Amino acid sequence: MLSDVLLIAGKDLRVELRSRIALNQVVPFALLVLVLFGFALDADSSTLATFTPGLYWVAVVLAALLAVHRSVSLEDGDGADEGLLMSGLHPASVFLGKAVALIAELLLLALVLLGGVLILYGAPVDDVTLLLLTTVAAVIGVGAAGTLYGALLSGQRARETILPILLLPVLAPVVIGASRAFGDAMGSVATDGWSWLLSLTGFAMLYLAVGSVAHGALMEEA
Amino acid sequence: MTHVGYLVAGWGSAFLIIGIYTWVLIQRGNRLAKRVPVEKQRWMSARDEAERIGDA
Amino acid sequence: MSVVSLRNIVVLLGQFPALSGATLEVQAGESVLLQGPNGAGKSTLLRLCAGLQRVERGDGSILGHDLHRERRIIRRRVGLVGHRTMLYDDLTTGENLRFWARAVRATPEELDQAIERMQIDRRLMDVPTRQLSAGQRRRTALAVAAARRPELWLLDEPHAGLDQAGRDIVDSLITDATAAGATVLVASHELDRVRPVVDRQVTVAGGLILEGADAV
Amino acid sequence: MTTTQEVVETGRFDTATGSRTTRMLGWALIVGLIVLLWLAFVATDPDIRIDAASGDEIGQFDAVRLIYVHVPMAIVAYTAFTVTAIGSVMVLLRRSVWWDLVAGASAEIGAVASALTLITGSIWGRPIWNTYWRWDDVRLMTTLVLFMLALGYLAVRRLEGSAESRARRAAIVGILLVINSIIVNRSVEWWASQTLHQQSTITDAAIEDLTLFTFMYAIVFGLAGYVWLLIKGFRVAWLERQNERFGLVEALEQRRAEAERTDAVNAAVDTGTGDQS
Repeated sequence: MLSDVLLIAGKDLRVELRSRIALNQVVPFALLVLVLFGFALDADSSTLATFTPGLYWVAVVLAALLAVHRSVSLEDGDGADEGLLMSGLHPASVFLGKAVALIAELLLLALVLLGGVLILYGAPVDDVTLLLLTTVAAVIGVGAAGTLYGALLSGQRARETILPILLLPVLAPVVIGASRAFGDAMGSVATDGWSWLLSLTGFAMLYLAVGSVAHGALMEEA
Repeated sequence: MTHVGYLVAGWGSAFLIIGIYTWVLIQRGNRLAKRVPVEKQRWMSARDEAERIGDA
Repeated sequence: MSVVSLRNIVVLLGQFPALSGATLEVQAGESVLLQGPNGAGKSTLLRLCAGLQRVERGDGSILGHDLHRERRIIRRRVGLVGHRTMLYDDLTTGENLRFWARAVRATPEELDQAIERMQIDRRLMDVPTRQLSAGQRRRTALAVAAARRPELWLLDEPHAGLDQAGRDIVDSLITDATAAGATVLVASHELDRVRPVVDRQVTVAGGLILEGADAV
Repeated sequence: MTTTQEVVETGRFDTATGSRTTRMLGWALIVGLIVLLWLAFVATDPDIRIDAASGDEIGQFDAVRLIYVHVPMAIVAYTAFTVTAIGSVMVLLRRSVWWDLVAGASAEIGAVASALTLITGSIWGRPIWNTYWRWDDVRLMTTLVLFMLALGYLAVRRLEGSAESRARRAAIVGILLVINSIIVNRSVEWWASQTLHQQSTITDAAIEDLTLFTFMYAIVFGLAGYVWLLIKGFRVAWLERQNERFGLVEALEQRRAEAERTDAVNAAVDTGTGDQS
């Protein structure tokens, strides 16, 4: 089971390493979003610092949409999705493997962006542990939900347009929770960031579980 | 009566939207019913529930 | 034992009945050529036998497993080589082969034998799959299928794109598979080439199986 | 239950999705609507109270009459999505076509009702809260996200694929619809610790007897309207499904006829007069 998960994750990451889509397109896109927020919200750095948590997570979620799309589309190249169906790998392994690869990519993206907001927006950091743990928990949630809803749309021509409609409302609680926890960690909001971190962890666990169970039904042929 | 404008807007939008939805639904039904044989239109009979997805 | 057993199978692609009541019995160790015009339903028939198509009407079993309820098991036990090679364009040939071999639980030795069998040039191992020619891709796909040692081979125009040597390999693959007790269904337009290596041929047309004459 | 055969023979029902049940319910709804409008606009008094301290008139005045449409819509929306979730579970457990169609029809009504909940709520909020929209209100936010989730669900129902795979995908999204809205509700509640919403309008002691009755009546009326729309929606969905399958026999015959032509060609091949390979 674990080796199957790693096999799929390794395959996805290797494809990413070869094509460099996430690194060369998704990360720059997310950074551009940050820069545009800066333009839109005026150069007043105190405003930017206040809104950093929210802007940061909106940028992450937008970029995650692209990453999810890429994660799904690399399966429908030359019938590879059918190959996986015929391989006899357990659907839960395939789901977890794809989720692990996506989460790894998103984690890299989130860390680059974190550096971006710290430099560009000049956001202060009070609690590094909370900041990093929140990032990990939220990214796992986004990656798991993204893989699940991505699998739902595999092989669909209208995928690009339906994915945001489906995924963004689902990710709304992650944006709320992660922004609050970041707010606490950056000292801009008086809230208990650790309890938000706990709820983000719950969200991530829930979607990993639901995805593992549901993926078998979604992988079935159209 | 106070707030007449709000009342008209609120109740009016409810009537309008539900009205349009109902009308579209009935039109769709009428159009489809002409193309489906009558014996397939046994409304809510017990047999419908027995059908499973994938049955012929 | 009947490896392929189909009775009045109807398969719909959208609204279109690709198979309109196909009936076919194939015994273990038999090799059968499916011939017929384009759009006759040959590919759909092979995909059906691979457990990739939902059956609209009719009954059937593949390797003793029911086509309605046990398609997951069927998929694991057959080797399908179709128009789509199921390879990742961004990976190299070697990476593709190793990934799929591990996914289908083939040992490295089985994979090596399969590569040998298909005579895949070892120098191609580090070349991205997207740069391969159609014939090289086909050989790679055949090697993946061979590595899993399927009990039922489903070959959809296996000669397409292959050179003379590749075609000979496919022919010997069919004879060797049946000699080893496996069953082969092969759809092809290369009748003169395939007829000598199969036990019998059937004609597929209009989504039906028209039983043909026994092989010459 | 009237069969369609009888309907056609007697010509008693003019619409294709109509039956005795829907027809009678429909007339009851029209009468009920007139009663509702009379109750809501004529019989009940506006909400005017006298502030004990200043002696000023306070309350919602006539804007309270918007509640008679807003709250039933909210209850219909939540009922509809609950039915969708139940239907989705039944689809996954029993592969039931019937429940798949019910779930889809119910979600459509739920989307309409939740949109109207938001619209009427905003219109009511403007004079009462002095704003169309409150970001810190749990019910507003939950309903909004629920509406967007419902749009996603309806989009999934229209994806390509066989009826079976569409039903399965929709069922998974339908179950997640409820899970997600619970998560959203919890997180917004936590996020916005305060709410402007009247905690419970119904149990408010100041509410008059007739107002309370009108309120209850409006909810029952809304649910009856939901049932009528659900029956209609189910029948339309059923017709759509039948329409997809209709013509299969004909299509099969056409398809099989191709085989005979090929047979003739084959005979020619065997006698060496032609080659089609």
